Amino acid sequence: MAGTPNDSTDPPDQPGLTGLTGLTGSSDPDDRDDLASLAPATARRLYELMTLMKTADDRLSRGISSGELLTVYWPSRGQEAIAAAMGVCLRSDDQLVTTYRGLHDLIGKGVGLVEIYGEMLGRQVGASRGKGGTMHIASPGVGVMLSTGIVGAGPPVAVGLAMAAQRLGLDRVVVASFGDGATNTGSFHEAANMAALWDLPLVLLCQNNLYAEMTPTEHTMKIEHVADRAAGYGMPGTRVDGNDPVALVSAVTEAVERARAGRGPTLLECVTFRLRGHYFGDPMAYIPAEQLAAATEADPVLRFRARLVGSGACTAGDLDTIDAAAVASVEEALATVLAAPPTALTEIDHDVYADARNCPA
Amino acid sequence: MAGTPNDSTDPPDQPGLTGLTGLTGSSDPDDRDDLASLAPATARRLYELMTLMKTADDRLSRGISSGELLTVYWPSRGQEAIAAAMGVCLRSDDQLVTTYRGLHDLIGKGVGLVEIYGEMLGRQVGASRGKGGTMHIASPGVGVMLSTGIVGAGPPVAVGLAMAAQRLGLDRVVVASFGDGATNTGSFHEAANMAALWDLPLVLLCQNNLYAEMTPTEHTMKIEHVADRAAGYGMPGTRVDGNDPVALVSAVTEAVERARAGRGPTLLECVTFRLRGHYFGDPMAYIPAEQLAAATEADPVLRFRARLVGSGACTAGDLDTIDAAAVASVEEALATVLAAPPTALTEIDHDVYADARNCPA
Amino acid sequence: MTMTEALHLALDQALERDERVFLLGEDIADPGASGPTAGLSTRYGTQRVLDTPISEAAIVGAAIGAAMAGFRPVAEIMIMDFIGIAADQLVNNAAKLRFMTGGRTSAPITVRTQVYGGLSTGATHSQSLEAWFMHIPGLKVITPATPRDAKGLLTTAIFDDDPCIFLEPIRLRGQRGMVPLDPAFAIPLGEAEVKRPGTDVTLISYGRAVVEALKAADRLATDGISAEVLDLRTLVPLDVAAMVRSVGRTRRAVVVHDAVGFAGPGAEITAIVQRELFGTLLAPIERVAARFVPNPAPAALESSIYPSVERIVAAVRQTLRPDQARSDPTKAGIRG
Amino acid sequence: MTMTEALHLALDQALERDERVFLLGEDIADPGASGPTAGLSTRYGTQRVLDTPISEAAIVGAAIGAAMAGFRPVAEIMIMDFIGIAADQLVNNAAKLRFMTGGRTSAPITVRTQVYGGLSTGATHSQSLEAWFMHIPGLKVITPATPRDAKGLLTTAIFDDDPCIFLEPIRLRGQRGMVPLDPAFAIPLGEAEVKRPGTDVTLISYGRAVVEALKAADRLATDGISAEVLDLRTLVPLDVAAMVRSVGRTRRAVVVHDAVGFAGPGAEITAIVQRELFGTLLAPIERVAARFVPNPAPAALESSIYPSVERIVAAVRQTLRPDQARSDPTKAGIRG
Ligand SMILES: Cc1ncc(C[n+]2csc(CCOP(=O)(O)OP(=O)(O)O)c2C)c(N)n1
Ligand SMILES: Cc1ncc(C[n+]2csc(CCOP(=O)(O)OP(=O)(O)O)c2C)c(N)n1
Ligand SMILES: [Mg+2]
Ligand SMILES: [Mg+2]
Repeated sequence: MAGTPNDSTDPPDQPGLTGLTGLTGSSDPDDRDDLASLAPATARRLYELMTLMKTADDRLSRGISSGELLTVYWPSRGQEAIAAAMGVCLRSDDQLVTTYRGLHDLIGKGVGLVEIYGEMLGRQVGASRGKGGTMHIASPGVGVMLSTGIVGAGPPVAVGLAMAAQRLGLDRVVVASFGDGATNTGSFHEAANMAALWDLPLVLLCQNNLYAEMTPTEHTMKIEHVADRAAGYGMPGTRVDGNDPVALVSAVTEAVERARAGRGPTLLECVTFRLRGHYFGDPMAYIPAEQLAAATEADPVLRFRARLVGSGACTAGDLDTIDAAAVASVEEALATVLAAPPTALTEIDHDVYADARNCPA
Repeated sequence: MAGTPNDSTDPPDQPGLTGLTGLTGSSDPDDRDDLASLAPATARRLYELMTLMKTADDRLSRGISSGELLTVYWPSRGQEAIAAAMGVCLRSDDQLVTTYRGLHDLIGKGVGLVEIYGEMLGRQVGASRGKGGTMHIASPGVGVMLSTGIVGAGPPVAVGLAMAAQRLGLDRVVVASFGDGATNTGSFHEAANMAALWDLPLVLLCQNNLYAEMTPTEHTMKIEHVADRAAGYGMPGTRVDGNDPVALVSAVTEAVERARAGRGPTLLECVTFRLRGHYFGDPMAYIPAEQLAAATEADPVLRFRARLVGSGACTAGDLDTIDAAAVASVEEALATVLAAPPTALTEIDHDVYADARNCPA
Repeated sequence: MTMTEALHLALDQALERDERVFLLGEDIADPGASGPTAGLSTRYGTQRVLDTPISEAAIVGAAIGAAMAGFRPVAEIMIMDFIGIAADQLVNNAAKLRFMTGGRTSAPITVRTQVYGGLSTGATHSQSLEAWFMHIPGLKVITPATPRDAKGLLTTAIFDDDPCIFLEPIRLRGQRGMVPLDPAFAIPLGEAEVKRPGTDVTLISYGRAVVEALKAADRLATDGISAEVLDLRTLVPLDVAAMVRSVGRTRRAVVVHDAVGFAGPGAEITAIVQRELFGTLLAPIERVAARFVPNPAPAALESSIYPSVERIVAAVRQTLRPDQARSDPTKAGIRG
Repeated sequence: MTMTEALHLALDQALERDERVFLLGEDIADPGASGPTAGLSTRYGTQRVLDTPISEAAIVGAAIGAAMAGFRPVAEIMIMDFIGIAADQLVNNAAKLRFMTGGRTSAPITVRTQVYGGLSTGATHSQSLEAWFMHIPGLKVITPATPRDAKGLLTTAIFDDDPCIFLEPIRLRGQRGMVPLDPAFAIPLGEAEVKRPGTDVTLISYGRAVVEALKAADRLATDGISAEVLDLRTLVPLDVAAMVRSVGRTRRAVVVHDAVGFAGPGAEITAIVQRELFGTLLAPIERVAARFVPNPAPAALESSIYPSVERIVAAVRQTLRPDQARSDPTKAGIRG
């Protein structure tokens, strides 16, 4: 079952561990590993991205814990496979709208670490010269148009971006990435309805990490699968193991190609887990120990590594080299950022309006 | 097919006439008329309500056209069967949240015509002493808690009313009545999700009259059936011929009993038509002539009359008596209202807060 | 032409002149459309004049997205009372994008919305909520009072690089006036206009209330009182210099608007003028605005809550009373 | 106890004392809850302290419906920036129900919401939007500055017959003070409190800014300037009499708040006071408020936009300048 997109009519998962049973990060032991369905370069690129994301995330966590770094941060750790799949499936002119939990999505879409860390740490080299902060990173040059701090506020904007692509006759695709909790917002509903109605080139990509802040998803919706929401809009809804990069590449490709071909949006539910809780420092007391243990066991980065090595696609040495390169990139970016000047006080005087003279006193 | 609730997996209706093909207002000619499934008193009561609604609506239209009456008004004409079915299926302690197009719903739930007309015409005898106007009629004594002018604003409030019933351990049911267009609002989505999640005693009753203002429903949603939205919340969705009182009684009863038994909400789509357009005076230029002709042909009041007489349930004379009584009630109520004092200017000074001294200057 | 025709012309010429412009909103396409958009979808197609579902949040969100991608969307929120549904998109996305992204993105949208006050449609179809949007850094707020201003300001708004909220008071829709046909005609934002010169008192106003202020000025003139009527035209940017110039001369001011007075636009105007012209003013600044009450439906009640010629004249007379100092604080009543 | 503990106590006692009270909001139930609601679901059950989906409109709508049916719901909007999503329910239902139904229904809800300004969380997690709700007839707006006031006012709000918006400034959550433990302790709405008496100038403030105003008063005292600090505590109802009493004595006023200044609460306060005390004032009323800019994320930038002791002191000094008349209108700059 894992390894290919599941459609939304699968039997419900075990209560209390919604979705988690599907989180193997690899194919069923009985099946031949479908890793072979990926070009070796793609598999390698997935791993590169995943390890870079994990390293970037871990480095922030370490830095904040030790007091070295001062920022607010919503870790993506555990959701690497999804962002990496987007990374390999999207073109650089495709566009992304993501959220506060966007670190991995940003890296996958090609935003430089200096821009990201710079923004998080309030440096002039940040994506927004440090003014926007962690939750509001955009980098239109690589297609990252918006990150929102308001849950649900992204999909309507993604609809507009997709309208623009359609109007311009471009075959670029827009991805709106958001959480399970976001699908309970009215904004999600209005946007999904419009996207389906107008056959927009949009992928509504839900990273179902089983929690919204401290509240388990089954406490906020009666349905078992977020993908079941698609039927109410007239678009396909697909549920996929969000810890399995191979399954994800296939599911994301299908949704993206559908959108690119003008056949409209897809709601793609990727089931995963937030290994560090909601915000950095979250004590995670509300997460049952067995659930956390199972999720840690299903860590997509470690699983994918084992799978690559196990299948003979890569040697451990290859991957060590990739890991080392990730560490080097992260350290180099962080050093650059820490050496950069903090956001200037005068930044306040810019960008409220196109022309600062429009500001009232 | 007509005469029993259709589930939402029916094949799509003809384009351009979505749903209308189901609007026979009677059972298929081949079948035995299932009118017999209703107690004779219920059938008669349905007709009484329907003719009273039609008469009250027609009288307003006539009065406004001639300049006798001055008010703003969104006619319900054509949607009588739905409101009448609610009228016979709901207990007086059941509660209703409706809209600006609420005339029939209000009558069905037992609001007096003096209160309704009085409110529409700005008289002190109005439901709100004339202050609220046509769109905002409430009559809590008979369970009408709210009418909203804001599309979609009713369902969240109905959720709260249903929470109250559940908390109080009462077996009363709340019905939120709204249009097809309202199901595109974020408010509908948030409310439906909560209602399903908490198994609330709520019926989400959609009067799908195929238009939202001047826009046909198929221009605002890709799905064929509003009832298909139910799946995204984990509640049953039922589609029924909204011009057939017999089918409606069965469908409404089922949804109400389910709610009353604590088994949660239902989305009930009742397919019908607004015979007078959106607002009184609407030239209806946007409605295709054949569609209007077919809808007029399917007038639920006339059809039900023919059916009652045809099946031998009532004689034409019986029904003439009922019609005459309706005219008498309407004229009497209108006369009372027109003789009543207009809303006093001093009404402005009351009801902004519980205690008027809280008002700033 | 009428205000509605002027608005229609502005939209028509913008659509004609610039492919980036498109319109979206509820019931704005033919054959259902009425008001300023009627006829436009027939002329430009339903791809450029687009009916939407009843989804105010997504209408504004979609406009923002398209604007970020280079378009100049004009979104319609049918009636201003519904704008709360889109408030989050306006406040947290449109207003802040430019700042939050250090100028990398922006949302040059125009949101047209009608103010229904005065139509006897009751409390949820009558509000004038411009004060909300004045308070949000990053938004511009525009309120024409004449057909000419409507055309010139709407044209500017559509091509302005910032998000603009454009109010269309329904009670002015039939009002007539001369309107330049030139598609290039545009009125800069932030320039108030003296709609009637005067010397004794300045009536600072905008939108529908300007009409009432002008009538009040006529009435006052018959009593030998010369009132200047200053039409702000835009609330953000706000033409403080014009207010100070006018009130600096007349030394008395009455602010007149249809929005609720308490915490309304007039409060800000008053706060600015009392500071800029302290010591110059001969009387406290008065405000004549909608009373603090949800709009009642009956016409007689509704009209009693709005600024009327009588209320404006009374306020002006108040500023002309010889002794304005109120030194006895105990005289002031509780407003709480 | 701390502000958080005081709020917790008010909620706890309200739940204890009255079956009609229940709480709903995102992440307010244990084990996830933090802040004032932590522990309450364990004590009263998840039927009375209810986690909801992320659905701000329906949270407030549901509270309204339950209130119409006799309950006293306390809804939490986690952070005030999200309140736009619920704006329609607040403005078109909660605020207007009593009026629109001629008193037949009403919505005695309390909406608690935290103001996150000062936490470096950026522009969409920092706003102080109380001015919006002041402007809507039918709503009450409450903003405590001390643990004692927080408990007394929240208790009043929960049992008040009108819809109340209750702001909890996050920067005060650790602030300590004496709090009456008596469940009956309640502070009436509409009564400002002199938090520090003074004679030369009145600092009119509320919420978090009161703390800054008090610090500024300390600083001014060292220079021999005696500042009175008036904490409004509620913005609607507004205690105009208290403002007039105080400023009537001191004859100078500076309004201090964390909300954006332009079209903010201080504008209304200024407009009222300039009128009530015209001729008495020795200087124009000054306002010290958040600058007109989306909140920047970096702490250094963010703190520079808020009222600080320095800015308050400078504004007070401005009111003490010998010659306050600005008779040269040409000196005023364009603010547009
Ligand atoms: C409209 C809104 N309501 C509440 C919040 C507070 N909040 C931030 S993240 C979050 C949970 C979101 O859950 P989900 O959509 O599943 O995304 P995840 O954080 O799990 O990635 C909440 C409630 C918010 N930012 N915006
Ligand atoms: C939030 C909101 N948006 C727009 C409107 C204007 N409006 C009034 S009725 C209506 C159409 C509603 O259609 P539907 O829900 O199908 O109900 P119907 O009128 O057909 O009964 C619209 C758009 C409104 N009142 N509220
Ligand atoms: Mg989540
Ligand atoms: Mg309809």
